Amino acid sequence: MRALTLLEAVNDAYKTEMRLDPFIVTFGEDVGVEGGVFRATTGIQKEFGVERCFDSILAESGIAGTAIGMAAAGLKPVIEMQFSGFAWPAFNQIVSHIARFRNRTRGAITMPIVIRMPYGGGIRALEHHSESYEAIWGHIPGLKVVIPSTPYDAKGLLISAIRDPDPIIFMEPKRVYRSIKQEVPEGAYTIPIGKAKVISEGDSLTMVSYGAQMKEATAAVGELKKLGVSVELIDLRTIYPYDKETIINSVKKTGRFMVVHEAHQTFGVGAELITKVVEEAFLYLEAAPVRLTGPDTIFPLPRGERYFMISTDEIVKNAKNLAFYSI
Amino acid sequence: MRALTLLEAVNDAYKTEMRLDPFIVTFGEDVGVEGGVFRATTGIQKEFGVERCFDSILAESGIAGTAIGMAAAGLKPVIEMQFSGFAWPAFNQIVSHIARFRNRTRGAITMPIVIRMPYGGGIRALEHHSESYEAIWGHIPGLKVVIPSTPYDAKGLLISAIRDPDPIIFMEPKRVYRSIKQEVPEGAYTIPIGKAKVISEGDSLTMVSYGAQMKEATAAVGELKKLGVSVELIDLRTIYPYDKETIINSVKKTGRFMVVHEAHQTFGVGAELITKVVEEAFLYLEAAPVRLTGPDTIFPLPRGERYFMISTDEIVKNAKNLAFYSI
Amino acid sequence: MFEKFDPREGKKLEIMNENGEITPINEIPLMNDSQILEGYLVMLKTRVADEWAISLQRQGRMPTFPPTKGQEAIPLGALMALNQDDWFVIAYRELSGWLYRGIPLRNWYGYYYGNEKYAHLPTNKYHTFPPSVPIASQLLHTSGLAYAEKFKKTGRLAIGFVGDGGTSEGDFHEALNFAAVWKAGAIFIIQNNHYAISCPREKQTITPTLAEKGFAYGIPSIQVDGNDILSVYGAVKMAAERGRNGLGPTLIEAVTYRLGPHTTADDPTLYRSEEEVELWKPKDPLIRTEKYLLSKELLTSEKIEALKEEFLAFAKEEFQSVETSEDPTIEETYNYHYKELPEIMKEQLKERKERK
Amino acid sequence: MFEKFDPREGKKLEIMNENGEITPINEIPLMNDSQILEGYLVMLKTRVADEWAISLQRQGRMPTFPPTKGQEAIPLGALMALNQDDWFVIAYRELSGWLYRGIPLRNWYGYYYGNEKYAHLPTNKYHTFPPSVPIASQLLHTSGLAYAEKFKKTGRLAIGFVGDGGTSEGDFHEALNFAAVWKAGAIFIIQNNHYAISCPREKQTITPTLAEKGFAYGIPSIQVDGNDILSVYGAVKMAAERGRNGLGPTLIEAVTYRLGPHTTADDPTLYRSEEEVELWKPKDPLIRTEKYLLSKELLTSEKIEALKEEFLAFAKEEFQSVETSEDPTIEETYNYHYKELPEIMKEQLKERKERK
Ligand SMILES: Cc1ncc(C[n+]2csc(CCOP(=O)(O)OP(=O)(O)O)c2C)c(N)n1
Ligand SMILES: Cc1ncc(C[n+]2csc(CCOP(=O)(O)OP(=O)(O)O)c2C)c(N)n1
Ligand SMILES: [Mg+2]
Ligand SMILES: [Mg+2]
Repeated sequence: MRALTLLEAVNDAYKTEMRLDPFIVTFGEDVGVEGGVFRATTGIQKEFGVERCFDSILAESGIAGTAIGMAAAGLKPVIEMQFSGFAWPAFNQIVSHIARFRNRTRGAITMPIVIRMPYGGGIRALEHHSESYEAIWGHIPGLKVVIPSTPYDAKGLLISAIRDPDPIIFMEPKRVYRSIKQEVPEGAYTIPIGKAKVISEGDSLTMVSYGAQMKEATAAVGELKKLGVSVELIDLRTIYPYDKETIINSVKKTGRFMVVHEAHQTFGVGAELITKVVEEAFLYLEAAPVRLTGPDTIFPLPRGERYFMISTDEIVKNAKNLAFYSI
Repeated sequence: MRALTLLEAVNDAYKTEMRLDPFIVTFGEDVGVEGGVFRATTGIQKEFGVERCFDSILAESGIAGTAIGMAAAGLKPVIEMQFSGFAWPAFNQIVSHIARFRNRTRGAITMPIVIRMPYGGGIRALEHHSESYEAIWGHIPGLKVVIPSTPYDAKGLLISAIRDPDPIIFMEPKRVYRSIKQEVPEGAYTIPIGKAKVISEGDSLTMVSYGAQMKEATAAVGELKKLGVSVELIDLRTIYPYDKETIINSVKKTGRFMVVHEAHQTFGVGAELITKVVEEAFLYLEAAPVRLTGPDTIFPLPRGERYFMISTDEIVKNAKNLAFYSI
Repeated sequence: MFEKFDPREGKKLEIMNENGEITPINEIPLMNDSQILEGYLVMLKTRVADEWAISLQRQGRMPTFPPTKGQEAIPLGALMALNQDDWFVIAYRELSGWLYRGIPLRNWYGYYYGNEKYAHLPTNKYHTFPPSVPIASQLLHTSGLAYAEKFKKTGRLAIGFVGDGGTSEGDFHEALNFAAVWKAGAIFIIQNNHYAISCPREKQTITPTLAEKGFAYGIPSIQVDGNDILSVYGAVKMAAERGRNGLGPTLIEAVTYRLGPHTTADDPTLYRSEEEVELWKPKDPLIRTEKYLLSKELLTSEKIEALKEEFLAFAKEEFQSVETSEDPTIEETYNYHYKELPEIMKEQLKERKERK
Repeated sequence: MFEKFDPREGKKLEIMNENGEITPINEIPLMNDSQILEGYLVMLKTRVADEWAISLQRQGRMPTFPPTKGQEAIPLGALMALNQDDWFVIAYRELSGWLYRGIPLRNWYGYYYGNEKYAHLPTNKYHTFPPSVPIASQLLHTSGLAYAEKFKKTGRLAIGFVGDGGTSEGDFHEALNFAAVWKAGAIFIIQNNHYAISCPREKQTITPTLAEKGFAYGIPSIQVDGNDILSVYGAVKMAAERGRNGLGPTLIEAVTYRLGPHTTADDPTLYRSEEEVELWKPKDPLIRTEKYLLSKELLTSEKIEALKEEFLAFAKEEFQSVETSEDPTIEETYNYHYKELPEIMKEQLKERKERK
């Protein structure tokens, strides 16, 4: 096995699947010759030809909208939005059509489209390059939303997404793109969409996170262990439809629940998960669930970005409070 | 005083303010000669001239995007999206610019823009004409989101919105447009944005709703009274920034909390409100909070729309269960 | 051939005039009499079905829907010039093409009646997209379809329809540019019926024609009399030849007039004069085709009356089948969001059924 | 006047050639020598400031930013043809116009350095919009500004900049159409630098020019040599006259070349050849203006060297003021979302400060 970065794992997933399925096409701004601004599609045009991997015109509505026609005619479009902050011009096509064709036509026309987009902050980027808007995508009926946190998961989840018969928003944590390497098997393997992963078992509290934030969450779990707090850490992996069962089962065991996500707070993913926990495990709760999230601010330009991000220390402190709280 | 429909109240608010402020302009598809497909702008072009009230080109991004330039140059654009389901082509301009100019320029360029849009179902409409996506708008930092439920509120809140120095998504419950009449004072009056309204005081449980759903909620409160359940019903009025204080104070009194909204469930407004209640009033809760919402489905075409809507009976039944639940 | 009809020079393709007289034009493919008759029958059926739907709406038996009266020649003439397996991507006013393609009238009625099951059109049979409500969005689907067929080397084309108002949306721009750059076999038809709800064509853009917008993408573009099925047919036939020869897309502006309201909820008297409507009535595509066929004795007034009755009976039957068919079950409103219903939605469904 | 330069006939406005030789064209407004000299000084300052920022980025002292090298003549020539209170709506590569307008260099540096306070440009002083990252979106702001000034009858215009790639976005289409229908005093400038990141101009659209897209909206449109400040100036001057006379918008495609990378994060060797870059180097707007001024003895090589040193010292100072200035406080990252900070955000701020 080779150790790959998350980006390389994405590239590997692409190539693995494109070798198996001649109808997969991928396009987006700069994905052809250059291999994408992050190089996720490096070498693909060369191996699979310009019909299957090409630069699109600079128009996101066009990218998503033409993918619809391609999907209806039997292709499998895997499209890239250069940054999640630039997916908005495509919002109408995604919400009004991609998410709806199966239901609108009662299954006659389906939309097996994967929409990849780098998301998230912490890389000192220009405006619009750092947002985390998974809650919006998750709120659109008809879409699935997947976020890997590691190279291994990225490959397995992207292959699952490509094989999935329904449209998937595949959000890639760009802060992780090149920051870690992990053993990634050659060839195809899948990771089920809609299933969370228990990263560490524990009984003091249940902590859910996902994407780039898993890094600090995982580090916090180690710190907390030293403090005698045993955390059941869950990587959500799929934002919608999320894996309620794994979360609820864990909370029933630990009695304490915490969500940590980079995205801002109000109407965010944390609210949904806490509400679900309250609905289904109220009587098990030994303390009010806690969400540790970004603030309701616009993601700041680089000199202010530290005010948005959530550190390992903050997670440790808040988790400790939660674990030792008694009514 | 005259009894007005909600639509007439909107029209009245427009005229009242446009007489006071010569820089208010309003435009959108069909708002000029025709007065809008719902007639919210009837008579405005005639009274204020074609420069201040006109049909826009059929292009929503254009409507929102040009409003930005107008606002920066000192006009006060009040724009109409013909239906909330057709606001998506404008999403990029709204999210990336309208919501962000004040922060981006640290106050040098501000966006005093009102974006009106009819929303919600129950009127046997064509596809895309029935959605309730307030949670998405509420999740965008930099926007305020307001939903009136009555003619009186519609006028007062719209006037407040027009005078507000920040951008406001003003969602009008089209099911209420012509369904009720209410006394509406002549001349200008305002209703504060960000404040909820306690519709009925009660001590059995706290119920929050808003928009068209207030009708069934109010009816349910009457029914519940007969059953000995005294409901504190709150009309949220502002989705963001919502009035936490009124809700929390009420829950601290009643110990039971319920949200009722037409919009679908996951990552919806209900999740946020319940989470906030849990965060701030956990020890006061005598039962798990309840959300009664639309399902995570696409709003069905007319023959199926009853499966989406929430009836008075359902509210009564669920509120009763909540009120009589004991741990 | 398209160069001879440069819309910027005020040229427009017109073959059959208001009096039903045909002036063939060299090199432009011409419908023969049996085709004209066939087309007429579909137009008449469309007209009758459309009017019946309006009367149903007035009776409260049909929700809001967009009548097609006056525009029947366009989708029909276009589809007659294409193959059954070329993709047909509609806005919401293309009933004549729908019927020509052999899609049951009940599916049209049923969709507007409000049941998604009627939009279940197997693509391998019909190659037709359901109505697209978000204006102009469907043109991008058209470009994508054309790309896919080029990719698969099937020779199939894709034809997409949009209104005059729809040309203002950003998606119009992007769709034409994508297709042009891809040299994809797409045909774009603007049904210029002079209004976008209440907004007249003149307020939508200041260019004398909509056709000339195509040149901004390097797309051959032509304006045709959209009330003349022969003009539409001829232009689409030539566009199809271009497309099948790998020469890329074509833009056709078909000039017509919406004789009815925008939808049954619309009141056109608010924004247009009775005189204007009167001016357009004699240009009605159905009437002029009728004139031609009568003059050629391919049809008689009696036959027409009989056909009208037959079509009305047919329309009534089709609607009845819709009206008496089962509403969707609650399960149906959940089950088609994903191939498999997610757990989260399953529970909502269960809760919903218990909630009552 | 614009008709004489119909881009569809392969015509392009060129006044000063690569050798710095000027061929005046009848009726086209011409810069005089003192203006050329003034322009040169700003171009040189821009070049030096830009290069200093690149070297700062290489030193790790500056985050990613988009260099402007090779394109200095366009925003500058444009603004020299306008008034100080005409609106200047930029994409993100218009440093020369920024400096000409009198906006401090530190604001440019500071914005890309990552502090919003540097984008606080009082509009009554500068009439300038901050960088707009979402491609082409700013053109709609331009149309809206022009509408507002027409509404207020101020006579002010609005000029908006976009790249070649940006012409493909739906917003380009909508912006031009809105301005045309409103007959608003907008001027749209395409900085065609031949690439949208790695995507060459030829893949963006198949029309020979980008200028000709303007005709789709009934907008007079012209292609100019964007490396010639005199051509840009002349075209914008004429466009401004149209605008101030209430004749509506103009579209100008200024043909240029990005001599540097797309941003400092970009590696142009992946998508373009060294030969191609070499071909464009002699066309550099700075060099040709220099040639002209030297030949006219309005400048000497020694003076240029002295100026470069002066500008470099200035750039260093400006950056230093940015680098040594305070980062935003946490309060500043909250306080500018609304006129008043909502309770909900106040509590988040409090919680955040306590959380550590
Ligand atoms: C994106 C979007 N915006 C607004 C609407 C509302 N709407 C429905 S039809 C229509 C006018 C369309 O005019 P045109 O394109 O000329 O087509 P016609 O109805 O005349 O056939 C409008 C504005 C919509 N359906 N989609
Ligand atoms: C809506 C949107 N999509 C994508 C991007 C990412 N992006 C930044 S610059 C750029 C290329 C722009 O090319 P062009 O318009 O030619 O301008 P240039 O950079 O060459 O000046 C792209 C795709 C963006 N900023 N906004
Ligand atoms: Mg029309
Ligand atoms: Mg460029």
